Amino acid sequence: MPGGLDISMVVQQLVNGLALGSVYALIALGYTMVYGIVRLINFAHGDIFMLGAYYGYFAITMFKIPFALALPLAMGLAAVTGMAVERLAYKPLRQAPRIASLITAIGVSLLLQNLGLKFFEARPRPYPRIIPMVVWDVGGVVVSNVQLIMLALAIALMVLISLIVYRTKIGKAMRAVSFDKDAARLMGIDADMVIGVTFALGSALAAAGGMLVGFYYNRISPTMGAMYGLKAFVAAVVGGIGIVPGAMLGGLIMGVAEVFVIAFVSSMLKDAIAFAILIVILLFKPAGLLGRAVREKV
Amino acid sequence: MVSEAKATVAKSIGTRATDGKQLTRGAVALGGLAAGYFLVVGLHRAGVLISDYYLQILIWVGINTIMGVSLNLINGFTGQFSLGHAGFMAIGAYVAAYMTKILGAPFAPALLVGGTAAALGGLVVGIPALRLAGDYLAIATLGFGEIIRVIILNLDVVGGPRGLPGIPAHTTFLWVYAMAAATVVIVRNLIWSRQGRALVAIREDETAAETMGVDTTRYKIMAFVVGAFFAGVAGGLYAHKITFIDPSQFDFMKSIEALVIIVLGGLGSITGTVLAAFVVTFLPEALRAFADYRMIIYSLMLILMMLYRPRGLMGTAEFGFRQLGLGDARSSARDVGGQAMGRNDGPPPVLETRGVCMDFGGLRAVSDFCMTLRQGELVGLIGPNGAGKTTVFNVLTGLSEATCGSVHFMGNDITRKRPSEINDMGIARTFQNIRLFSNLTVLDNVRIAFRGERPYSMTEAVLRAGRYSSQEEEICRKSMEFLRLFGLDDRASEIAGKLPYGAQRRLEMARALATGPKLLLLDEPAAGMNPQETHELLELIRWIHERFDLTVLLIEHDMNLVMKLCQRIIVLDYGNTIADDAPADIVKNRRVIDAYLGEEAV
Amino acid sequence: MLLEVENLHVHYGAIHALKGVSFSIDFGEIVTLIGANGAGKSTVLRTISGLIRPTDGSMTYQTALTGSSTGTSGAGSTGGAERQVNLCSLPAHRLVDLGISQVPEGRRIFPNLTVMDNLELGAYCRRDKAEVARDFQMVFDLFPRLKERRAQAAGTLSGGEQQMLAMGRGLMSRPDLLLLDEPSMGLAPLLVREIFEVIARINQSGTAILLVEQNASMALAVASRAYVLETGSIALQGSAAELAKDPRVQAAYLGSA
Amino acid sequence: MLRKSLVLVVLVLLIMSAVALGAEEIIIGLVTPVTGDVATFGMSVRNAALLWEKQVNSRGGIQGRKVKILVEDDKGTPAETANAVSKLISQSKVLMIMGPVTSKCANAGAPIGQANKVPVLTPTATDQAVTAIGDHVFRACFIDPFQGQVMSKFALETLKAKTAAMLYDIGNDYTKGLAENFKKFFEAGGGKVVVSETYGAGESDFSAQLTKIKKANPDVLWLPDYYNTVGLITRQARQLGIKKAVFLGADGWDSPELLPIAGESIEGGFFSNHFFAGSTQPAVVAFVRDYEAAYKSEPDALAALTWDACAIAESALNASIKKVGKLDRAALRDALAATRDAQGVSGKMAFDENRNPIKPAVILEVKNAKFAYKSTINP
Repeated sequence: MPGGLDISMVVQQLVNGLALGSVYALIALGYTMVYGIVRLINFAHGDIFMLGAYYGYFAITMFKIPFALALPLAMGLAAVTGMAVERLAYKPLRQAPRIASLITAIGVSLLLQNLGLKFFEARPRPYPRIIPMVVWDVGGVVVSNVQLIMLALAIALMVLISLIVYRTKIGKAMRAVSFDKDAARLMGIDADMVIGVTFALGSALAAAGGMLVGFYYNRISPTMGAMYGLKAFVAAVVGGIGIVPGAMLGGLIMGVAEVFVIAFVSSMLKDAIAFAILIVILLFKPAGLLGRAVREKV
Repeated sequence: MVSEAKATVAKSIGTRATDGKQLTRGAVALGGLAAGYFLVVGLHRAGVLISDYYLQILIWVGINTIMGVSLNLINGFTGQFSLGHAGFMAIGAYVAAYMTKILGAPFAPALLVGGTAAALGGLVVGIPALRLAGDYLAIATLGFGEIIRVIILNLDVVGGPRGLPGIPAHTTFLWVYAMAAATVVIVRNLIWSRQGRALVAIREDETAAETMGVDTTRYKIMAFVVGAFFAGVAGGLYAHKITFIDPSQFDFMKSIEALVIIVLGGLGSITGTVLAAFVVTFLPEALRAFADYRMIIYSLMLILMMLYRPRGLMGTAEFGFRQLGLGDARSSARDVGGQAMGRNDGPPPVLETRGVCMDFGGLRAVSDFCMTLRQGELVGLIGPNGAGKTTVFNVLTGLSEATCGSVHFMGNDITRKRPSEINDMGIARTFQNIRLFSNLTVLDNVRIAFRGERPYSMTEAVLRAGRYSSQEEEICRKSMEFLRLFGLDDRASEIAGKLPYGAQRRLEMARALATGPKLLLLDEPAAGMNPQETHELLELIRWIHERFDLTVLLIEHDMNLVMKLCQRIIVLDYGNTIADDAPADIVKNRRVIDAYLGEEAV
Repeated sequence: MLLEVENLHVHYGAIHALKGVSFSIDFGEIVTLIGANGAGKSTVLRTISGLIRPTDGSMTYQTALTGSSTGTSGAGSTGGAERQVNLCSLPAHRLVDLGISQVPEGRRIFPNLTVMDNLELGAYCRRDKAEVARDFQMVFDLFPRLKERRAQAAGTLSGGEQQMLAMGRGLMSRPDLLLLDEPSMGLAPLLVREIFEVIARINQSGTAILLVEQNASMALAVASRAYVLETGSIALQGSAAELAKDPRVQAAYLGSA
Repeated sequence: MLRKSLVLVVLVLLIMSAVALGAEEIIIGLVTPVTGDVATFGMSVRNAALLWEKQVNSRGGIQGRKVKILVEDDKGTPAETANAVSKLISQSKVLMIMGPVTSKCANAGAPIGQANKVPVLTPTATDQAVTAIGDHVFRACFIDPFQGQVMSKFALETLKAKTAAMLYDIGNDYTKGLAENFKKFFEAGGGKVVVSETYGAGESDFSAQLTKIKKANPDVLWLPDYYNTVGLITRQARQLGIKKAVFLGADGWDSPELLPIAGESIEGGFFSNHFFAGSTQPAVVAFVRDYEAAYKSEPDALAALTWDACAIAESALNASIKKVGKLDRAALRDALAATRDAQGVSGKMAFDENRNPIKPAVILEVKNAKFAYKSTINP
């Protein structure tokens, strides 16, 4: 066994980390969009991710819909779910203290998870094989086609979301609503509609993430959302919550950091070190890596 | 107006009456507590209503009450969003269990050491709170909670992931009941004290609190330490009840549970917390009949409760912060002046800035600002919007640190001092956009600012002993006198944020003066006032200037006011001082006319 | 009348903020609402623009059927191509389409967006791109300083520039009725005059203006009619020139007692 | 009208009291997670227990007494377990407790049974500490050291392995216990554990750990987790190019879900188990057939262990009622401790002096996408 670091191992771990990070990034994108617009840590987001995975699962296995159609279908259904959750559980609390909607978000998260346990059954399910897995061995570094698809899809969706947020009219409306809802209304922007659209977009992304996770790891379960949700949320904060490229960056950093801690420090301390990194980043960049600390005007 | 005043008097009499009966009230409370205990234990012994099962649930209720009340101190009262409370509970549980099980220590010291260890954890976790706020603080504390859990997971002395079984079952209903009652009383006493007001001030407006002399660093850490201590005690009680602990029992969901309790009960309401602890503990048990659907129904009910009571079951109901007497109406205002008055023996320059400049990301907001204020001067600082006037105030009060140059106050360099230290030394200010503690009463706004000499300690506050009563009475009396000077005494028990605009401006000045300053900085006091109000303000500033022997520096756009009031005017434009002269000369100054006044004003 | 408000009542919880306020604005007029702090001036504006729901009363607005883009030219015409709308039942975002635009108190610009983005948001409801481009020019003519700073983040502007931006943004929807809430608040004397000059110019192009202002002397100088609001009800009303001479107004709001 | 209904009420009451007098029901409390993260395990346990309840009652009960199982959810958390156990004992007055399912919950729940002198029989809690709680606590499964020993012996002797790697869940007492014991016996037998890696609950990406394991190139890879995680690991291991290592596991592997999740990656792996579902022994055949008929799926290890526990309980109930002629917790405890040859799916079972079962283990191989019998190892 050769000692010390070797390059192929480092590269391999980087590949592993990027693949994991792209899943975090996809979920973090949704977190960040929702947070950006209503300043709500949407704890239910991880569970929408889980629902998305199941929507895709049932579409493919029960209704025999091909993957290319099942993906947009699951994304659409998740979007509707996300909007419904917003309308029923968050919108009535828009004038209430922010922490009240945080608690309903926790409630919705518990609700979706328990509904999942009851109606999707508690047992984890193997995900249908959609594309044959191809594995390439490049100089001792193993890369699979699914890893590449995940990374590519995460980047593509991030670019798409960035384009929507920074280049389109609805995106401008989103940013306006996120700064000042009342002022946006005075511009003729239907703030409720814009918030609904944001939830829909974020939820659709989560569903895409859910299907990819099912596809890549070949297992989905009703409780899968909790852990991914928490990690992705941390990723969104690391990148600077509310900032679209920040979510991507944060997700990839979380993924790579976790993998490198396992590879070169200790797998036992993985989560402790991941959170320690988070705290250190926040102490030096209190608004996340890409976030700009807003100076309070006195 | 008259009826309002009457109501306040009635209230003040009412509270004074209860004050007088404090001893009796304490006895009644104690009696009630004892009766509650004997009722529960009696019913349990007799086997009526309360079986072992229900007694056990009541024990969880008690433990959750301690968790909730202690988190409420951090989250509800101090406004620091913490998601790591389970971490403190874990420390307390493990340390206490280690002591009794492995070292064979008795229960009481084990609980105490567990709580102390958790308090140390609170000290560490409190540190990020000094830099972070809101959701970011929440994430950092969540991270700490998880780190604590992972560390325990890797500690084989306490069983790692397998946990620690066979912990002696010391926790009885009496223990939990007594500790919960103690927690409630101590936190309540703490909240209704000088220290508690400082905590609430931080929640309401950290910047304003800091400039009113509240050492926010110290008080935030105090909140975390005290909160963590009780969470640690709750952990110790929990461990010795369940007799088996493992790291998964103190995961993120446990912190969430504590959060749910305080939000459901009402942030900032202790009685609400107790009620919610009962609901949150009992509800899943009551739903056992629904088997698989139990958690579905539980989460639905949680959502519905929040939708229908978004401010919690109790809101902040039990708190008015007006439980103390309102002071003696006849005592002369002169005492206050004397108390607040600065010594008059210093050398003439009170404040001196030397070459102060201030950059914001490459933009120079203030450059080479030199100014000398002499004892008793009344100076105006004017200039176009964006000229750097407020920035100068922020540098003087320590809210912004000057990029270069230095500030000297009464011969001391205060350039790098914290706002609260600067306030302690004798500089107070008001804000352009009024920053009152707007959810608190008028009286409390002033009380927060008040500091006597040798203020009573936290222990005295908690025990309601020593200097506590006499000082509280004193603070209250003097605060009322201040309010009277500003014509606000008949509104003492109103919520500050609901006062009319002019009254808010006056209250902000009263609050600033209550800190006993030698130099008062007023940032656009006349903004949004009509001519009549402005005129009254002019008289008021003149009067307090005289009365408290103050030096005053004033930012204002209302030239009428500035010209009539100030002995000297400094004009800033784009960060540069373009004039420093007597009012009569300022209006003739060409540069000032071009940059600020415009032709017609002359 | 362009806007007719009758017997408007607003409650904030238990507080009765407006107690039956009635007033009107005709096409092309500047009407000012003056009063002490807390009298309810801002509440009136926020109720008109739909941010607050009245508990009682009516707000009738005349609109040209051809849409707001012809609003300015339609000023003063009372032809048949109009319809009446009751504003009480409309959500805030629908009012812009009807030709009502509010410049809120405290400016409320979008600080992280550029000046251009802010102005574009003002034209959010419009689809006539060419006309919008013309209006950019119009705003830059009114406020040359905004043109210099068009690519800057709005939050970095000085207070006066932010007020200009807020007004420019309000004009980008080409309103028939512009609601201005305390435009001179916290501004240096030089700027206050500049802002009032612009208000007069905006009005000259035909836009009706409802001006809520603390600075009563300036407001009365620029307005044609005025209402004095005291603790939630109209205390005095009349032409601006008359009110400026009224001893009660002089004592309470003009500071020349 | 009134009289008619009165008569009816009296009649109903009479019948009810007659039934109650005739033979007191045997009330057994079952504590198992039917909500929460580990509900999938709890469901299997509940399924098997309720199947037994139905069968035993259709056989006429035990000594003429009907069995009634009261299921209480423990959500997989210790605090809820304490409540569930306490409720069953003080409210429902159960004769005995079956469960809890996980070791954590058992550690929190069993002391309450012990304190109230109610026998507790956990089907599945493998942590050694559980039965050490007291003389009223029994279990139907292997303890951690046994399976670790069985599989390390198998690796050393049958597979002739020299080096081993292990990958387990750091937060899970079951997998950690198995990992530690495998290491202990494997190294005592002359092998060497070259890499030991961990992960956390709920994770599904193991590529970083597996990359390290690949570099160490061990002969066997010890994966002592449940099927739902093991399937992911083996799949990712093969993808990353771990070709040589033979996968080894324990009873957690036993589930019909393992094969669809793992796919062909798990081919050639071995694991220890309580029974072989394809066995021709009549007890096994009947159990598998009835379970499939009732629940439309094959029983997993948890269901099998619960079935074993039910068999133990049935034999002890029989013996105790025969002896004292009534339902009595103390007699039941003694009868449980004296269990000799209770017939479950794992064969004949007895308890040692620590109230742990003495029963053989089978080793199964994954072959052609099916579990195949390899060997039986007696304790």
